[in-house]
Amino acid sequence: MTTNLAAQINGVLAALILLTAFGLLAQRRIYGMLHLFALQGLFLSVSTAIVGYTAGLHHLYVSAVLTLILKVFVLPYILYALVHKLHIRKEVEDLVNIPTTMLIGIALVIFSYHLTAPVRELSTLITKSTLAVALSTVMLGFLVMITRKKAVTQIIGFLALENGLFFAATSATYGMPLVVELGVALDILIAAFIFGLFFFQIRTTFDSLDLKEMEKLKEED
Amino acid sequence: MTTTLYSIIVEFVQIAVVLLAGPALAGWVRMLKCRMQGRTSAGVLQPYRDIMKLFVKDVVLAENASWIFRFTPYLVFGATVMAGAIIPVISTVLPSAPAADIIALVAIFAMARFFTALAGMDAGTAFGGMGSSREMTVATLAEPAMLMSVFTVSLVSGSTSLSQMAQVVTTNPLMLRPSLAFALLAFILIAVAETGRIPVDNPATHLELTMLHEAMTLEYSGRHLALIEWAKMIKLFLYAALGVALFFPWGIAGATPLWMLPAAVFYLAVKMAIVGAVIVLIETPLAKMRIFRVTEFLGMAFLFATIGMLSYFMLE
Amino acid sequence: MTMPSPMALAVYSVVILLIMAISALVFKSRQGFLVNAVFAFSSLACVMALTAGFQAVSNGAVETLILPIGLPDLPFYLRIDALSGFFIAIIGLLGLFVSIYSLGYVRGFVGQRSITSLAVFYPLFMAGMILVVISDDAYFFMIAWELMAVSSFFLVCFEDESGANRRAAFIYLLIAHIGAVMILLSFGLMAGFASGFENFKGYTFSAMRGAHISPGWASAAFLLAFFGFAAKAGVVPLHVWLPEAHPAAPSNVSALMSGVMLKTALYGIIRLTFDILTVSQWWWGGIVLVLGLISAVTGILYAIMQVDLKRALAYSSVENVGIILISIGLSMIFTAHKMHELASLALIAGLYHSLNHAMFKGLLFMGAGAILHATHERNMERMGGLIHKLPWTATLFLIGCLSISAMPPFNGFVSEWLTFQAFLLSPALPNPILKLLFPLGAALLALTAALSARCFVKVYSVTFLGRWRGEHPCAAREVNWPMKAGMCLCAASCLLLGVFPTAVIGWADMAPLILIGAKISVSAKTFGWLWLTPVSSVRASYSAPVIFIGITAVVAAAYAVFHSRRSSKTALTRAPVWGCGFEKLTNRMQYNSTSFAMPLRRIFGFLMMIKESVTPQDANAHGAFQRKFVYRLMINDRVWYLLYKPFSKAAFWCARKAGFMQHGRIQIYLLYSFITLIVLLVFA
Amino acid sequence: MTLLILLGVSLVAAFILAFVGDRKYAPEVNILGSATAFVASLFLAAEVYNNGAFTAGGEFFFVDAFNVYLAVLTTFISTTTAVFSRRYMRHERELGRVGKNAMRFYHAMFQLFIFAMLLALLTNNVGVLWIAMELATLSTVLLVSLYRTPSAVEAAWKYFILCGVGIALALFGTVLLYFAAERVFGSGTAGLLWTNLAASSGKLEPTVLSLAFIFFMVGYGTKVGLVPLHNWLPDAHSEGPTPISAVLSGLLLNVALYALVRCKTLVDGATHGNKAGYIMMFFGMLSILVAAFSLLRQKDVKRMFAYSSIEHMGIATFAFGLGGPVATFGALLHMLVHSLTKSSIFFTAGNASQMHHTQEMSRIQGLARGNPPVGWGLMLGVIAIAGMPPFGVFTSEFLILTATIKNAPYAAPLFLLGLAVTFAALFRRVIPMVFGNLPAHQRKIKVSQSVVIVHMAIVFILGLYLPEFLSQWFHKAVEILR
Repeated sequence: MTTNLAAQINGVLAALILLTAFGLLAQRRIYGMLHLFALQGLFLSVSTAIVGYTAGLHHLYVSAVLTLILKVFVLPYILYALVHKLHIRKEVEDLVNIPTTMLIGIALVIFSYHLTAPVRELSTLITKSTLAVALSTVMLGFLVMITRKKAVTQIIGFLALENGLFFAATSATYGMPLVVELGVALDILIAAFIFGLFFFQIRTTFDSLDLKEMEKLKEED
Repeated sequence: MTTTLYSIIVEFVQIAVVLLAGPALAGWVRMLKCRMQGRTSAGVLQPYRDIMKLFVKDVVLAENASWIFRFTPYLVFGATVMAGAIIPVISTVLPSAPAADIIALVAIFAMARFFTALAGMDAGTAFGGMGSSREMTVATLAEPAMLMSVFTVSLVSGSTSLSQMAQVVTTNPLMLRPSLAFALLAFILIAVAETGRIPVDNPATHLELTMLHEAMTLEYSGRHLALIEWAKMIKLFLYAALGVALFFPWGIAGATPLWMLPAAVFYLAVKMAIVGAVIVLIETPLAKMRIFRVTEFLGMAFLFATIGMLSYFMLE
Repeated sequence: MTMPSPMALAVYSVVILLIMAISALVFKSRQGFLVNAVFAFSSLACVMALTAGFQAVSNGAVETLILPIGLPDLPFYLRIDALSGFFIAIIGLLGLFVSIYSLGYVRGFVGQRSITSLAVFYPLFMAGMILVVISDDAYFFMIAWELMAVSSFFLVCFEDESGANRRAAFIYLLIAHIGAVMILLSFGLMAGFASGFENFKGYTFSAMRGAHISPGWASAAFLLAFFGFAAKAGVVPLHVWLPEAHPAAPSNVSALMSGVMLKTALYGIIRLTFDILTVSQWWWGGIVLVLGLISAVTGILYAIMQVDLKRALAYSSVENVGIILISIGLSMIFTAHKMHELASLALIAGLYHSLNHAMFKGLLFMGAGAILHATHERNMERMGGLIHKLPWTATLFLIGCLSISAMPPFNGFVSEWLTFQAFLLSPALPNPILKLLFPLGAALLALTAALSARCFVKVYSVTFLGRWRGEHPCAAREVNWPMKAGMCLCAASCLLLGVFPTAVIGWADMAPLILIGAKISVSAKTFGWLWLTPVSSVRASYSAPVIFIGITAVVAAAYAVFHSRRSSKTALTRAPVWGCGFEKLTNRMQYNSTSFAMPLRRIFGFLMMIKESVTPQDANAHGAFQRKFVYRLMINDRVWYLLYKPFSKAAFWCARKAGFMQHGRIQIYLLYSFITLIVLLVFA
Repeated sequence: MTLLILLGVSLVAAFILAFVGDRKYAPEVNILGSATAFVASLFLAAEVYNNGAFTAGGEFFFVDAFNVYLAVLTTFISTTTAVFSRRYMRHERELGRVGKNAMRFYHAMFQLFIFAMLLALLTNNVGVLWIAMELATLSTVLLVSLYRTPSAVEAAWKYFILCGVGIALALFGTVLLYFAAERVFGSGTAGLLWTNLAASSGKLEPTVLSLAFIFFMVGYGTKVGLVPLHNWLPDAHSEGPTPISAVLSGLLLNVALYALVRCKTLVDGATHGNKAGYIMMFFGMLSILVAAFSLLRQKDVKRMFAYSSIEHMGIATFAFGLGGPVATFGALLHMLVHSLTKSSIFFTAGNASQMHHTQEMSRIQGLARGNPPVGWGLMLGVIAIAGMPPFGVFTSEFLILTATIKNAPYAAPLFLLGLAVTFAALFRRVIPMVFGNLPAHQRKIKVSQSVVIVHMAIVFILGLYLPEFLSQWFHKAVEILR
């Protein structure tokens, strides 16, 4: 596989990641979102592996495997199980309607592209153009968190945001040092357990996972 | 040594003059007034007779009166006489003159008033309190105007010392100063207010609602009343003498020659007679003002004094 | 044995006070002992402070000391010169009298409530004041300054059951702290220009003295510091805490707060403008003068309107601070025009009035405390005739009233007379506008003096003269001897300071000498020690001894002649009051505080917020057939509504808006972060 | 070696407590763990003081004047908090607010949190710093919801999400930093080490670093509690158990600020300007003002002091942004004294709430009469936190304010406004709480105020006498941050 080809494949994967990010923004059903999220994880994992292969950085394989396990299997499974177990309504409710969010999302992508332009100039890596996509994914994940009403969808948005971070880490820098990668993975795992626990706590205290219930702590009169 | 002796003699002569001439001026004013109003008068000496009579009368004190009530007449008398020793009435070489300049003099009168007002409140009647309150109000408003007037005069003489002020006016060549004219006008208005004459107060009234000074001394009797009345007459005389010393000091005795002293006493008598006539001329056609019109009256005095000062800076 | 140096004495006295504060905590279970120990030792410390101050002024030497605490690069610098010596003397003198008084006064609380906090914070308060005037760097000054503020805050809070007291303490502390921060900023400005800011050496006053500050920043520093100090001094319009806090505090504390704590603020102004910054622009003095005049007039007008005795005294403190500021302002203007003789005359007037005010206001507050102690009453409308029950207090209080009303030969008159002299010399100024405006200022000062006489006639006569107005019969008893002793000493010093001004000026003249470089005692003394003649003997002169002896002699003579001549007649007849023949007089028909103040309320009412209402008690009956009417009168401080209310309203409005941020919705919070991120990315 | 003990003790204690945390002796184990760490940190500090900064563990750890003093502070406050929580949590358990499992969880997580803090402080690796910060968040999230009340769960959820997102953005910043560093140091761990980065910050690409700083600012700024990223903070402080509020305010915010300041020095080195400083000044000032006005309307005692923490973090951030020796010295001192004071205030407030069974301030009255140590402790604590002498907070604010008016005079009026409003807001509430008559519903319970006295004594002494070694320490830290 030549470097050029790898770059092309990576570019395609980046586009797919972006697409799934938009998909998360547009998807109305929770299961659909979970699938999209798993898909995004898969693309990320493949992308990491390809970068590792082309750059000859073997620790990236570890990241790729970690990503594959965590983001494609473990986390979606946990979420799936929770949604199933907690009888969460399948429809996603959102605050801002979807076309508007899409428009905002497009604006964010353009903004990210503009923002990363100076960085792109500097980089000598083959993956340099993917940084804009990574930042866009972060922003889109953020947008999902802002516009959705349920705790589960917020978590999905959060995880998508982290996917963007990982993508940035692999694409912009060929991956962080392994110790960092491992630590980050561990943290995410703990986070997954914690939000799992949380869902039960929320569920038992509020009888719902709707964030509307959790707006009591406020200071307006 | 002789100058010291001379000045001490002058001092005692002046105190004697002040003590004796006070009732005389009051008698003169009353007499002229009676004549003006077509009444027969009791003569110039009537105030002396009044005071003598009061001295031999018993003192009846209100049940509630404290030592302040009894002490006040003496203090008022003392303060007034002290003022009499300071104002250059017949001479400018008084040894006690430097003891107080005009500001201190005003304060000495203020102290007498302070105690009179306390005495007015001491008996615990409504009238006394009313008198005290009103008297203090009038004094409050008169004081700034007084200071402005004095300030103008002291600008001319460069001093607030009374003897010095009188001396400067006598020794300098005579000239018409608008500032002094305005200051004099203001001074007259203030003196009217301070000595409790018409139109601010009526010294002869005993109507409850028109009294100011009289209301405060309503509960006094016997020798206390005598002292207060006497002090009041001296005060009128002193204000007249003060005005004369500040604005028309010509004829006042200096350090030398010796014969000027009797001459000064004579000049003083003439000037006082004129002042008395002026008082009568002012008082006869006027009625007493309402208490809250006094504000305007004294405001006018303040205005005159301020114009006097401004004209000093702008015209002279 | 040689006398310890002023610095040593001052430091020892502070140490004694601090030890007292700590030991008060240790002995808190033995309250009676605590009263004796704390106030006896405080008296001792005050004597030491007084000696230190007296010596420092008469020596005129500058003494410095560096304490090895604080920051390693910024230890505590101490310095005593004539100016600080003068103020230490004031603190020591009144502190001594008040501490003696407190021996009796505080004992009244024992058994009723715990006096531990009083015993802890009273010495701390004293120590804070002494430290303020001897500190010589910005850091230590601020510590001392706030120590003074905090300890007096706790003293104001001493009787904390009442919500009004707590509120008063709160307002006091708030304004004091805002002022302190302003002072701090001013120090920061000056230190910034001084060399060695980076290594903390710029914070010393000596470094600030050497700093070359551009005029604009110097003015900024002056304004910050002036308003900071003015908040503490109770200058209108920053005075609102004062009439709240003084009545709330125990009377011995009010005496100290009013008598000396306000003076430390004036000390700050003098130290900063004359010593550290050196007056460079005349308008600084103009601001001080104008605010002084406003404070003097409004202060006394509000004082007249009060029915609460201690509130009236508090407002009168506003007035007196105004008078002192007038002198300081004059002095600054003269200094800016390089007229050093006149400047030192004005400054001496201000300093003298500070000393005098400490004495008579201390005396009056102690007197008010005595009345409170005896009658448990602060409202003058329910007093009257106390001169019969409290003869000592009445006489001593009268001396205080005479002094504060500027009656010769008492001390208040001397300093006001000096201020007038300074005013009357202002035509020498080269600036024509100032020439014209100054006399008007003098007229306002005259108005103030007259109003203050009126105020204290009212206060004294309503409280002590006439008949008792309370509902229950008066059960007052004369106070105990330490209280009497404290007041007697104060009264004696009022008289002595009034009668021997030349001696005092000769002593205090060192302060203007070091600050301005000129002194007035030379001219004041050419005419002999008996005569006070600033500038020259032809210009003006005043001799308190002559007047005092003269009036006493005439009074004695008159008494001898007219009173005791015929012994049979000296027996007086007592009879019911005459009252123009009206026989059904009751105690409630007397003139009271409100009615006494009525004419002035009509004349100067526009300066106040007056709410007056007369409501018939029986609403059904016709107005002409009412048995009773209810008369209500509320006099509020206009400044409160003009300045503070809008401020607090605005603050609460902002708070409500800030509350919107905490919206409760997590999406909104996320949106904040998101927007922050985007905005930063766009702009950075 | 000391370093390993220091870090290991907390981790081991966390592990042990995870099993025995509900036993009777668990609080003592907790105290012992913290105290051992404290002693170890003292040794470490002595080492740094004598020999200067050093790296350890193959450059994995880096100890210098800046972080070691924070490490000592962290272990000290963790010890005192452990002492405090012994009685406090026992009482909570008696009241039935927490169960057996919760106690085990509480103790274990407390130690884990301390471990995370220490790791964040002492590591030399920017990536590990990030991991430790995340770990700190995760370990405290479930402590905030320890009481399982709806509001506690809500607060914890907000804390989790907001800080999670924030910290994720910080990771993006870290990635960008690594991106810039890689071009200088090549691929591998070297590019993430402080020691390397700081030494050659001038070579780093300025545009990338300023971009990275924005992510650090928003990321770590969320944890510092800077407005408008602060919304989690009052909720988490008011709903969590008091010891947790104390350590959140006293430690977590400090460590987050530490991370931010470290990043700032790198950016400054790269850009040769103070752009990062201006951003920090802006957020600092905004925090001061918003927190001040928010303080005015608080009804809950712990919530109010949470806002006060925001304000003080704003002051410190502002001062670090301002730069210069005086302001930086002030900011470092401010972090120290604020932690000590604020944690002691939280202890006192916790005791007061236990005495009154409520955190509502209008129901808390007459503390000085009911329990003088609590009442006066609260009063003095508030006097200290409001920046009045003779407490250490005054010293730091004095330095910061004077530096402000020298270097940024336009900010001084805003500063004045913020301080004034804060002062008013605090005393408006605290005076009625401390003074006044004893309310009928106040209960007489045993509370532990000894640690409060220790804290306040230290703050008091620091206000009057800053020891030479501490000052030297700060001066060295100032040199590092220059």
